[in-house]
Amino acid sequence: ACSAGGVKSSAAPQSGAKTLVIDTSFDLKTADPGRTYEPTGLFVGKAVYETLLTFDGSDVTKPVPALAESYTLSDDGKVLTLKLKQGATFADGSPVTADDVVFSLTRVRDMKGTPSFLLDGVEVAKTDDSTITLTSKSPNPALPYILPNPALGVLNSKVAKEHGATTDSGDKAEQYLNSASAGSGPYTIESFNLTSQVVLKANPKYYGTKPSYDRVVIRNVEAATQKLNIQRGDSQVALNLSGDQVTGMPSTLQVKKTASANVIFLLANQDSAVSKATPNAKFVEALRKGVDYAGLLELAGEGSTQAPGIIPSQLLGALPADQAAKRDVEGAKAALAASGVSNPTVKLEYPSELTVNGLSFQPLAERIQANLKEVGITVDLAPAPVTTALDNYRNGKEELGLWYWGPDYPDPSDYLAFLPGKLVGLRAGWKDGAAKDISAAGDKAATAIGDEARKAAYAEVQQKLNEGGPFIPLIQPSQNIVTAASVSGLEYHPVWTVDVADLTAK
Amino acid sequence: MTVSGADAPGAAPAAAPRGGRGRVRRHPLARFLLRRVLIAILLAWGITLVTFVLTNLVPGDPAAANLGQRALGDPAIVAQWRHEHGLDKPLPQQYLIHLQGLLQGDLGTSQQSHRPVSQDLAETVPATLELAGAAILVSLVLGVAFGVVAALRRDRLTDHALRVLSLIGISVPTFWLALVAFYVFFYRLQLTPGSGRIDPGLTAPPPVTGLATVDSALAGQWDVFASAVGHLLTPALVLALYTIGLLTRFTRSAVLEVLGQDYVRAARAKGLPGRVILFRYVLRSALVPIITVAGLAFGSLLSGTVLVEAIFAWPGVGQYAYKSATTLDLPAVMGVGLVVGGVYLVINLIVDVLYGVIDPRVRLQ
Amino acid sequence: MTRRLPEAWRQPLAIVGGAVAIAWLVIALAAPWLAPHDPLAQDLPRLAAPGPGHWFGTDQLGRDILSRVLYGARVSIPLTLMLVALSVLVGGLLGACAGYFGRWVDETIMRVADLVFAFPTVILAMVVAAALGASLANAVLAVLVVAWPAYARVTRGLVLGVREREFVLSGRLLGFSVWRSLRVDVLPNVTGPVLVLATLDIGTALLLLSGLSFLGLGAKPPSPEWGAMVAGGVEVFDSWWVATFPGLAILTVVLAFNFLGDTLRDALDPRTARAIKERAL
Amino acid sequence: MLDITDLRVAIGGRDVLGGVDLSLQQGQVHGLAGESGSGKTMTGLAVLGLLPHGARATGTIALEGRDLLGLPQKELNKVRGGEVAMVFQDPATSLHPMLTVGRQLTEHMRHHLKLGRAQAREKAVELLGKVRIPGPSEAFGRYPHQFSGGMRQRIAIAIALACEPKVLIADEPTTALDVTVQAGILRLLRGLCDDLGLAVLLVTHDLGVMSSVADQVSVMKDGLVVETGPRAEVLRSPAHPYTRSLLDSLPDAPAPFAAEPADGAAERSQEDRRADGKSA
Amino acid sequence: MTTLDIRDLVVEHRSPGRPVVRAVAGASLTVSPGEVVGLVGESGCGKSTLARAVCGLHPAAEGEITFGGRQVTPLGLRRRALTEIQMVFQDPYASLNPRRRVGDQIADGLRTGGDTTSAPADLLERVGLPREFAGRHPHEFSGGQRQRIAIARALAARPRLLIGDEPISALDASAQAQVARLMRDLAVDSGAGLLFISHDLSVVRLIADRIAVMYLGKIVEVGPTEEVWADPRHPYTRALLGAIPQPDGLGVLPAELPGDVPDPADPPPGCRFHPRCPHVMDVCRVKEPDFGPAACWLHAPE
Ligand SMILES: Nc1ncnc2c1ncn2[C@@H]1O[C@H](COP(=O)(O)OP(=O)(O)OP(=O)(O)O)[C@@H](O)[C@H]1O
Ligand SMILES: Nc1ncnc2c1ncn2[C@@H]1O[C@H](COP(=O)(O)OP(=O)(O)OP(=O)(O)O)[C@@H](O)[C@H]1O
Ligand SMILES: [Mg+2]
Ligand SMILES: [Mg+2]
Repeated sequence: ACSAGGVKSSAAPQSGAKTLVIDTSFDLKTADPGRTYEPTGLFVGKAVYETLLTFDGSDVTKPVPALAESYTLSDDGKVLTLKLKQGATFADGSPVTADDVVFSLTRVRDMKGTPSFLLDGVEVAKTDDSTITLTSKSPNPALPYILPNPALGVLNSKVAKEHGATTDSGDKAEQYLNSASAGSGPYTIESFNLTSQVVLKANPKYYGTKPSYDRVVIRNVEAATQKLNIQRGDSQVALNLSGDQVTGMPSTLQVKKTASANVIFLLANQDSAVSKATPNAKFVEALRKGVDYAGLLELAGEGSTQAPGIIPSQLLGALPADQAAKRDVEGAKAALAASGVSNPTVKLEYPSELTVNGLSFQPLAERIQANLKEVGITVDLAPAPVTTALDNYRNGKEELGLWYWGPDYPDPSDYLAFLPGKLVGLRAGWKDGAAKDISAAGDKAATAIGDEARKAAYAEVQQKLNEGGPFIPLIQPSQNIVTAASVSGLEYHPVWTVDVADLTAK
Repeated sequence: MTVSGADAPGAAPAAAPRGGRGRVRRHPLARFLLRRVLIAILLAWGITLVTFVLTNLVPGDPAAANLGQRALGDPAIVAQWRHEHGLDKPLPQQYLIHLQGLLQGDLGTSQQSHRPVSQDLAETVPATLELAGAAILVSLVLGVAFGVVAALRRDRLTDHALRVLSLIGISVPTFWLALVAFYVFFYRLQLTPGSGRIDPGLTAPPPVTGLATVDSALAGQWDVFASAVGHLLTPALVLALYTIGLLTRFTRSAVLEVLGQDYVRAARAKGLPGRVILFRYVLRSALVPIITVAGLAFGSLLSGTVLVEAIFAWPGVGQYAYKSATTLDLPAVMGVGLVVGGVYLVINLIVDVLYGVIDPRVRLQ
Repeated sequence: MTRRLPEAWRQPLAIVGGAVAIAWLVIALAAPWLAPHDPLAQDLPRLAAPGPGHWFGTDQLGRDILSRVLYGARVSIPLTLMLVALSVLVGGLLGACAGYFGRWVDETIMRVADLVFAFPTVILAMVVAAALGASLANAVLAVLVVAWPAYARVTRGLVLGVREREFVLSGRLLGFSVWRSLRVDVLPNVTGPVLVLATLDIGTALLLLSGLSFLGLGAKPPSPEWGAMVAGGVEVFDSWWVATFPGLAILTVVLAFNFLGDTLRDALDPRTARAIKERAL
Repeated sequence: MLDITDLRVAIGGRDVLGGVDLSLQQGQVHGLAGESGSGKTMTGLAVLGLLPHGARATGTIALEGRDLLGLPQKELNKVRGGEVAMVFQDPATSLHPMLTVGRQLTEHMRHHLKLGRAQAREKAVELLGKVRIPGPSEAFGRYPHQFSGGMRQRIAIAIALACEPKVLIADEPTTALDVTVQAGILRLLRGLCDDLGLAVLLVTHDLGVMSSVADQVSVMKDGLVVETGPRAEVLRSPAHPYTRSLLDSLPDAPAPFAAEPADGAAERSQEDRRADGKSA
Repeated sequence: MTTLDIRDLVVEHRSPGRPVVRAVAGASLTVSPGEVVGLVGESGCGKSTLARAVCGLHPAAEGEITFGGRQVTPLGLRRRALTEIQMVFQDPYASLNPRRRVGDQIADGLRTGGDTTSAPADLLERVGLPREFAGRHPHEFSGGQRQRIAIARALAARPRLLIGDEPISALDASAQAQVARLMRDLAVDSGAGLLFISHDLSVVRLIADRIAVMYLGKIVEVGPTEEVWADPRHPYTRALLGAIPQPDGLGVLPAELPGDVPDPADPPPGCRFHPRCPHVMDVCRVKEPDFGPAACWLHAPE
């Protein structure tokens, strides 16, 4: 069936081409930016698509221009105006236009894919060929922080439409976008396999600085194997090593340990129909004082930090480290006694196979179980596959839950979900009106404008949450990235982990 | 009165050999195949039903596994997602729709990968078949050889040693062995290549069969071929250890049993050399039970891949099945069930055909 | 068979197997007295290499692996034995009915068994375990679902052989009811080989069970189940002792029962041995 | 021709044969009778060196002066099939079910006699004709299961005769067959013995069979030959009490329908009486 | 009267993937109380099938079997009502349950026969075994002893008809005649009929009052034993008798019957024996002789 052999050579790698091998445990469902929301998907999306704004390196406090060369937010925080950069081109050489931007953003919002909430209630309009306005119904100071999300990458609308892209749920372009790229990023997709590997190649038509590596192979590899691979030189980057796994790495490898923006927390259900013990405020206090935070940090490894509040340390409004809870066994026992609950037995549910930054929930849960036993609280562990566990979590049926929250966008407003009656609050059985003062503090924070005001408002929300809320923030595990000596320029980013284009070969 | 045959008493005029005469009947092979196909269809239907019922027994909601935490909070998105995947219909109707799709050759769309399940399977199944096929090949060669040696050296040291070794082979937990092998050979001794099917620096050959070794050989990419073989070696051996042990035990007893048969004694009484007796008389008969077991063993190899693939990052159907089962990806689980059940049936069919090839009693009814 | 048993016991492998199996049973019974530490206490240094005080090292949570391995015997061995007993019971009864009654009973039972056979065991067990939720009890149930057909097949084959034996017919001719015939004439004559098969299968069952736990579908933490312990060791490759010792525990138990079963099978008379062989171990 | 003296066989420490003496003559059928387990089969197997795993044999088995017990394997292989051949009891199991009759007939011919394929085939077809298999050339390509029991035993005899052996050991060649078929096989054996001058050792427990074809008769009990002599003598006036008890236990029946020579078969049986005269 | 009456019985074996085998193809036979009937024929001619059909172990495809006027019904899932017919099987090693004491197995028979007065040991005595054997397991006995025990068990049920399906053919020559005689005596003494199946004519001759000769599913000749023995009329009976080698020390080779029993799945047309018959006539090839006592055109009734 093979015809002439002349064409074959094009499949073989050109000599001198630089290949970078990245090992990661895949959490990947698609390469369609309008649907992607998983870490690996965002990682790929960042390399293949460009967004209007972005962040510089790992600094998430200030959005910087990308496809848009500048932006202004109106004083009421409702209208964001962006000026498009000239000269940007897609992988097929055609220019990036305001129409492409409008189409892409509208598509994300109206297709009702996973990331559509990012633009909930945001109207996208083109004022002229180089100006875009985004209008929200209520003040939306977070919008500039939302726009860098790779899910909001700009598609080549012409190509996408040819392959079935529409701005409603009838969109059919995913198939195509999983095999090719319609973006303007530094890389294009060479091959895409959800379960084994994704191969990127440098976009020859890229208008910006050419990336250092011509070819990037992203492989789906278990954390343990990632470690072996990188030590053997089989790969150059390993993304998901746990704290234990990076200890004792040979000096020839660079290990970058950064506290991730993921916060692991414990939730105690406030619904008395779900539990007799956990709605009791004193009982929650006993939990809070009973957990051995230092012990958990030990499990998570070097580089991880205790989370003082629900907002991770990188973000505006995070609580200072000295406000973190401390273990106090006697205090916990006292609180337990005061709660009036005797010989409590509670069920701790958590996703068994989930790992956050290479850290498995399993040992954490076992540690917490052991900690609370010392206090006099019996914890039954109820691990379940994510699917099953999520179901109970989402329906607010978990007595105790161990989960994590990663920022959808690096702005504290993302964390208002933890308030009573809100997304996560409801999962803890915390109904609207259950804690009026906390809700009020949240409303204040949501509308505060100006960094200082927002900082103070969010700090107050968290302090109140820590006093009377059902959540016990535990730790921010360390994101440990190991790279071969030959790779430099690596920065950890809380949203897309690593920007491949930043990496350079020494 | 006619007296016939009086002058040739022993000539046995009508004594045609049995089977030489007979009315025209439907060919036994055709009947056999028909029955097989009917059973296969029944089995396939059973598989869909079982997977459907099982996956719907799960307390979880597939939407939860497939949508982000934020999106889950938005009922509109959840409803939209459920509608897209037909989960808003009553269960029996969902099942019927699925069956209808199957009849049209459509395995449905995977909830996780958003791709046709058939496409996912087309990528993962060959990888697993390559692994399991290599393992069964290795086990057949080694297992049969060991078994024959053990039988011929019966009750001597070699036999005892092989017995202990084969029992160890069937006793080692595959998942543990995979771990140990990977740690020792790849990490400590740096002898074997790492995870995956080929070195990441190489470009995969154009898929023809889906088997990396065959495809690279077809494309004449010998560096890729070497890499593919190297990557295949350790997992295949790990997987094969159990079947090697099994086949060794089995071949030994099959050969011993045949050695005790009259016809072997008769062959020895004819003064034939031992080699001829072994290969022509003994192995031929022993092959029938051996291929039966090899067929069964192939099934257990497919199981074993689930445990081995994760450790060697082998992009096979085992990993896919694991992921699908834990994320309640109903179409994917059903697809895996059907394909794997199909493989089982095909293997059975091959075994049956081999019976016919080996044994004229089967072939000639 | 009974007469030949002593011969079987004279085999060195059977002795080794028997001794190891008994040792493990003793460990399972006496773990609380044998274990130097509380298997759940997280009070030792984490990931300490084997050494005095913790001869098998410690795991990620600072628990003593030796104690956990010893206690693990209390989790795995009784469950495995129970699992095999249940499989024998369910599979044996269904197989006996299929073989004895024939016709549609046989067809129905054996087609269902075929169905189960058509799935690779681990995948089916995985789906069942996932469907029922992860717990050891459910893992046992899952393995039961995939294990019974093997016994059903063997028992059916044996019963088919015995059913036409002349003493069974004689019984029927004397007016035995079907059930009496099954109970008095058929079942006692197939139990021997089925039990040998069961011994052979203890190993396989343990492998499956620990395999499921390895995949996270079996034992619930912090219970010291060996398969789950191996899984824990995967994450900390470098600390080889975490995965090695529980793995060796599985290996020795399985090996012991395989040694025993293998010898027993050799001691069986050839006819029943052949029937058993149909089911490749 | 073949002289067995003081043959002792022990299996696993147990004496199975305790000093057997037998002597076979060219052109004569030597019948070996005895109850089950008395060691008849073992005697036959010992001649060919085919004793079961773990057996030890002592004594001498002299084939024209050569002691077979002392022969190296290679030499013994030449004797097997080439000089001494054996036919086993059950024709259903003594032919390989998966090899054609022709193959089983020719392969030792080609090995011992170094014949070419075509030559061997020609000879095989001739042999099949000689043992009266209908359509010998088609039969050559068939498999054993396509033949009836009697035919299979004929084929087994043809295989045994293929390399023109001097001694044929037939271990209960008719026990598994019906009387009517048995008669044919017995006639065949007798004829071959007379025509080819074979020495035949016919193992049987049926004294009737013994009486109709054997020239010499030996009776075994518990691994020992208790009586040997010409047929008429042993069967009519047994010397050993065991032989007598064997004869007594038979239903003493007059020959049925006093030989009415109406059909050819009966005529033929009368002709064969000359065999009796010759041996007497 | 408790007479066994088999009329035009046809029994077929069906197995998947194979042609239907008419193992018994229209056979008629009667056995009266106190009478011993010997059934002889070559291997595969359908003797066992006939015997099993009489016990209800195979259903009759055509024809009927009655016993004392009652229809014999095939043995299904229900317990057997007609325990007045008992059978002794061929293989002594399979005829007793290896896991139960022989006394218990005989006691089953006693219970069936409603016999509350006899003990198993009494029956052992009747078949010539020591009383204390009742406590032993079957593996402690020789083939002949086992066969006696099987007879004892059958007799314990007080049958009106006893069937022996080659009960002696697996025994040593020395035991055969003894066991056969024992069986005859016990059956006749208890007033039961005996259908004795064997391929060994000389033993049948010893005990049978009448002989039936079967060929390829049909009974070709029936008659009083002495008559058949001395003056067989059917050519097949003649061949069968002529093939018996005599232990007379004379060296007479038995007569040979050419050919084999044809495949019962595909019997020859006309008289089933015609391809092997030395007296074959034209009529034999086309028309089946379906009359008795000798089903042969040579002896066709006028
Ligand atoms: N493989 C064996 N291992 C040990 N003993 C054996 C073996 N084969 C036979 N024997 C014993 O050797 C003795 C003689 O057996 P052999 O087969 O020669 O008897 P036979 O006279 O041929 O009997 P039959 O008439 O039953 O064929 C018997 O006591 C038997 O138990
Ligand atoms: N269960 C069965 N299924 C199919 N065919 C059978 C079955 N039992 C017997 N037959 C066939 O029916 C025919 C008669 O068998 P049957 O056993 O009645 O013969 P028999 O006269 O008892 O022979 P034997 O002397 O060998 O016991 C044979 O050709 C046999 O192959
Ligand atoms: Mg013998
Ligand atoms: Mg019979």
